[in-house]
Amino acid sequence: MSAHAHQQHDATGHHDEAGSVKLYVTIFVALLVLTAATVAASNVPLGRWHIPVAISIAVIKALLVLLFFMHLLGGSRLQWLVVAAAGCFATIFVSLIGADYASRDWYLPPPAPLEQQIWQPAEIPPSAPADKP
Amino acid sequence: MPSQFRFFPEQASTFASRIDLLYFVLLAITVVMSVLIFVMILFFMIRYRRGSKVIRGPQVGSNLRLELLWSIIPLVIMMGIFAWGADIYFDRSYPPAAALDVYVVGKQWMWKLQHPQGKREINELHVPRGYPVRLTMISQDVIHSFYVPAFRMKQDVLPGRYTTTWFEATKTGEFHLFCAEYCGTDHSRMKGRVIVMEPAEYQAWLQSSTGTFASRGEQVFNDFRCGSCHSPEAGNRAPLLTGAFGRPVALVGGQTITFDENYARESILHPQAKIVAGFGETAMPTFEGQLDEEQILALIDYLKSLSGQAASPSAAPSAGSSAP
Amino acid sequence: MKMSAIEPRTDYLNAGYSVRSWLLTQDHKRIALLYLLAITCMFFIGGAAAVLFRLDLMTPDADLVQSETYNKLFTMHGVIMVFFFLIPSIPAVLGNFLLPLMIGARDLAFPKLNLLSWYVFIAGGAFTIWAIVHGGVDTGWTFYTPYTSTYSNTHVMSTALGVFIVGFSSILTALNFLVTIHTMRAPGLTWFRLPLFVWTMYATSLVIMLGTPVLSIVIFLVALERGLGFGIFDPALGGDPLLFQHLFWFYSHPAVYIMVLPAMGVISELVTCFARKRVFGYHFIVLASLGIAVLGFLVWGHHMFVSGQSVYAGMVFSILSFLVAVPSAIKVFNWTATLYGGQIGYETPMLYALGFVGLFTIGGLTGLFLATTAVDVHVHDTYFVVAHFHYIMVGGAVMAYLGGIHYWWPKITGRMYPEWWARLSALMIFVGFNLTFFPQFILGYLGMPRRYHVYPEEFQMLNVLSSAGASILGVGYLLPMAYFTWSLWYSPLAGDNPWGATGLEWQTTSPPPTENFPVIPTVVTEPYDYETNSDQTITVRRQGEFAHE
Amino acid sequence: MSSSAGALAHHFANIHQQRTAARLGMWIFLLTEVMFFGGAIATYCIYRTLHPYVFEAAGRELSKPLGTLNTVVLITSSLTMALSVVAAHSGNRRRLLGWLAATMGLGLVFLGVKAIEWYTEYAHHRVPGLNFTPDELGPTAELFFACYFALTSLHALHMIIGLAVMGVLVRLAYQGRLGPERFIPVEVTGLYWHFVDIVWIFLFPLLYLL
Repeated sequence: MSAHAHQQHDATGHHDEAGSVKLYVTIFVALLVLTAATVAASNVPLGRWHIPVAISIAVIKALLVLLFFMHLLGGSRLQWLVVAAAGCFATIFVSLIGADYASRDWYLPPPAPLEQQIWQPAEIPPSAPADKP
Repeated sequence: MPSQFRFFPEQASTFASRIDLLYFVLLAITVVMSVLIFVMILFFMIRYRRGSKVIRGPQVGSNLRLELLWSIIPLVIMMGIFAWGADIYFDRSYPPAAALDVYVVGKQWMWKLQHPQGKREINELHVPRGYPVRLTMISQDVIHSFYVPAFRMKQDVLPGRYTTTWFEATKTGEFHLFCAEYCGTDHSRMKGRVIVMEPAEYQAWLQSSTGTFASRGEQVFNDFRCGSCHSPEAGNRAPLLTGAFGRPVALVGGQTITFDENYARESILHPQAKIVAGFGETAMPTFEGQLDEEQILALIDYLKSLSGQAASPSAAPSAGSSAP
Repeated sequence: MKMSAIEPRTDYLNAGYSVRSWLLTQDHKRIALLYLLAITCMFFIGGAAAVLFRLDLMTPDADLVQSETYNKLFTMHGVIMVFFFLIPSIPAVLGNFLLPLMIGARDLAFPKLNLLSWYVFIAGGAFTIWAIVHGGVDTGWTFYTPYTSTYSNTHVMSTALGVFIVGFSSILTALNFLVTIHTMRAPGLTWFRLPLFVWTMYATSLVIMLGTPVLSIVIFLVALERGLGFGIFDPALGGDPLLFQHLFWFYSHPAVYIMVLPAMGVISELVTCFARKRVFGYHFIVLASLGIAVLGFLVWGHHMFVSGQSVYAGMVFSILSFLVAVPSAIKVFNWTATLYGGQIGYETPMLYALGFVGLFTIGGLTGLFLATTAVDVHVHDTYFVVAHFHYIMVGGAVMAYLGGIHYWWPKITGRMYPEWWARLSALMIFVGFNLTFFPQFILGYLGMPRRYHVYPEEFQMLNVLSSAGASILGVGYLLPMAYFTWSLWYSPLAGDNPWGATGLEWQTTSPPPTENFPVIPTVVTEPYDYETNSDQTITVRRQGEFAHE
Repeated sequence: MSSSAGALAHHFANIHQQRTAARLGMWIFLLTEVMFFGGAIATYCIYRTLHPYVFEAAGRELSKPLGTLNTVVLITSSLTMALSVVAAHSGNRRRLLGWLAATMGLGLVFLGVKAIEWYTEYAHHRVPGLNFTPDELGPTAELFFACYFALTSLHALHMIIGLAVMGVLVRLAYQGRLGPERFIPVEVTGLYWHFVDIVWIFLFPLLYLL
């Protein structure tokens, strides 16, 4: 946290005027194109690649809205900090929950052949000394 | 039931001594650190009390070396404790291959235990001393937790999924069995006893059982006419189950998983969840709500007996029945 | 009794006595007092539930209340203490009052939101109290499904709604704090000149902003499942109760840091003031606070070691839980080091601070048992866990809260508290607390499970000890209520800076005027520099112990 | 949304400090919304990995054209919202009212299309808890529709809140109290609206396309 004295106008502070109309329209068109792309991609049989393609297109669209429509591009460093915090804590949240579900059946020892499972009537198992100290 | 007051729980399983040793090391660390902090505070409080005539020297703002010292050293010690704990935790989580199976069904405020040899018990578990016992557990309603303090063993019992744990008793006698996960009004009455007996005694106790659990599973298999699809005569309508248990299964979509209790139960209740490769859109109806937990466990035990050579020697004579 | 005849000065207390001026105030100091009132009521409701079931637990079988009532009592104790006392107590009362004063601002960034947060707190409290009055809820404060969603037939929906609403109250407070600290610091007050209490408010607000929404969504999903039959966590449909636990503990573990971080901030203030010395390792304590806030989000899996979570995830969470213990250890060492070479006074706030350091050390170290997977298998959901978190919450957060209230009472009301009564109650609380919760460690390792109404006889002796301690603790908490109310009228007036402490809040009058500072001060030195003004006669003016003096 | 009396509130040093505070306040509030929706979307994603086939089959039952139409409508409303912020800065009251009205109109269209979708699902007996009749997909399909209805109802609720706030903005604009010296309420509402659009940008592929 830089120790900038706060009341003088912080250099990267938002200089209080909005972007140009032409910029917004181009971003709008880009979003429409990406929407069409993601819908088209869903009709193409991509098999395993469906999910990564759809997610990456959605991320690009979200970035476009964030950077231009929400003035993050010209915004102060604090706004970037907030977006970064949201990003990494959401990933912490999803990845650690995912880690549990992914690693649930990593290692399962194969069950013993049946005759070992069923209790053998007569012999006393060697591993059980009379009484542990 | 040993009801005289004690300060330390009995050690009655192979894990008890290992966990207690780790507990004592942690206890030692706690006592040493607490005493160290208390003595330093008391010393400073007396020596530097307001108005005491003692030279205090220049005020030290901070000291990087000291700070690093008292964060790296505790971290290293803790990583050691972690490794030791993780090792025991790993052993505790995966039962040994050769273990005596017991099926546990937790139900709101009672434990139902089922031995493969057919013996069925409520809130009581007879086990032989010195032989590993694997518990395959499921709940019929809410989350319970199978907890035997003397064995230092606890495992939550989930509705909808099998959880397994194991122990090897080293001392004969009776030990408390508690439910450790809050499960409703009589959560504190969902108690029971684990009775550890000598192996010969246990064998005699077992003899008085009629019909194995696998035979009950076969009964359910025939009642619900599973054989109409899962049999060689039915051609290729459903995967053959003989010898399938425990081996990897290739699924539609390229995944391969092992054919274990959870997969069997899920396929019985939600057949579309994981379809075996080569069997396309399955016409198998869901048995959700028609089979209770015991029947599913019995079916699974029957599937296990199908994958073994001969059924258990003390099984009912119908071992080699016509069903596949 | 002769009131000292100084000319009456208008301050935030006598700036208007009408009910409207209190209930529609936008002054952060008055909102802090409104919170103080609401929180004290909640504390005694929760405390009453605790005393009741502690009495019942003196006998192995159910003698005082039936099992349903016992379950409702411990749930009520849990829900009210966690959501309505521990989480809001220090941030909403001390934080609201002191943050603008400490950073030299006239008020918080969004005064209207601040008042809204109090009303949201009251609305949440109303729903929960309504549920309790109409028969209570018996799911435990953790609301585990499927018991909460399908099997419990008590007032789960209204309690869930109450907790859902009160979550927004702490979100609004945290939002206010973050924006105020970022944008409204006094000239010259850079980040590393901020008092440590402000740093812990910052770290706590971060944790609240990132954690509380996940609690809201999980309560919303459980309410959907219970109310509309959307079987989201229903195992019969393929749902997973463990997913509920993941979402719940993702918030609820950072929530315990929401409770203890502000307490650490108060203790940093108290220890430096009463040792009359700069804090040892200021930058390290700041880093430790932020470290706790961030690492606090990585460790929630240690609540689920035996609940069916995968073994490997358990190991990952175990390592991370050990990591999060390091910053807390650093703080305890730094407080102890601060005492070295100081001029230590033993007024009541210092007694609470030293009590906190001692008990928090034991609480923190017993946490290591629970982070170790193997030992947790044995002690999970037993009284060992109950003792651990009470050592941190009651031994830590409540002690620090009381220490903070005593320390800033002159600033809030302009009057001192009676010193010897306060020391007596501090001692009673310390003794009562240890007698209540230390036997529970032994009970826990013996294997007595949590939330047990009926237990085997061999646990009875320790339970009786614990119940005896609980009654002492109960009386210990009633004493401050009495003498604080009494001090409002009969205690001698305290000057603007009775403790001779550094910090902007002590440079304005007490009680401060509505606009806090006649002129916004400029900060030139770093916090807690007691050397430069140690020439002031810092002897605390010997207050007459009783009013008649 | 900051104080309505004159532009500068008493406890702020200058108007720039107040604006930074308001903007930062909204960004931090959006941080909580990210975690709020994050929890719901994570639940859906976890269940999707647990039951891939059933969720894919059930997902095909949703009408992709209506989903695409809704996405286009919401992106257009994001554009009109951005243009209304430009209009507020330039002080052109008529255009500000126009763009705000357009944004609200598009929002209502979105909710209308959503209502149609929900009705068709209701007609096909796919609403869990109400009239869900499990077909050959088995009971897990109900889990998919439970997640679907939870996510979309949460999103719709946030849209309704956004429309309500815009209603207040229209009234303020109509009274001429929004202009170059007081545009923060429009900009802050714009941030909120764009966030609601981003949530839908993620919901659309997750629910409809995968």
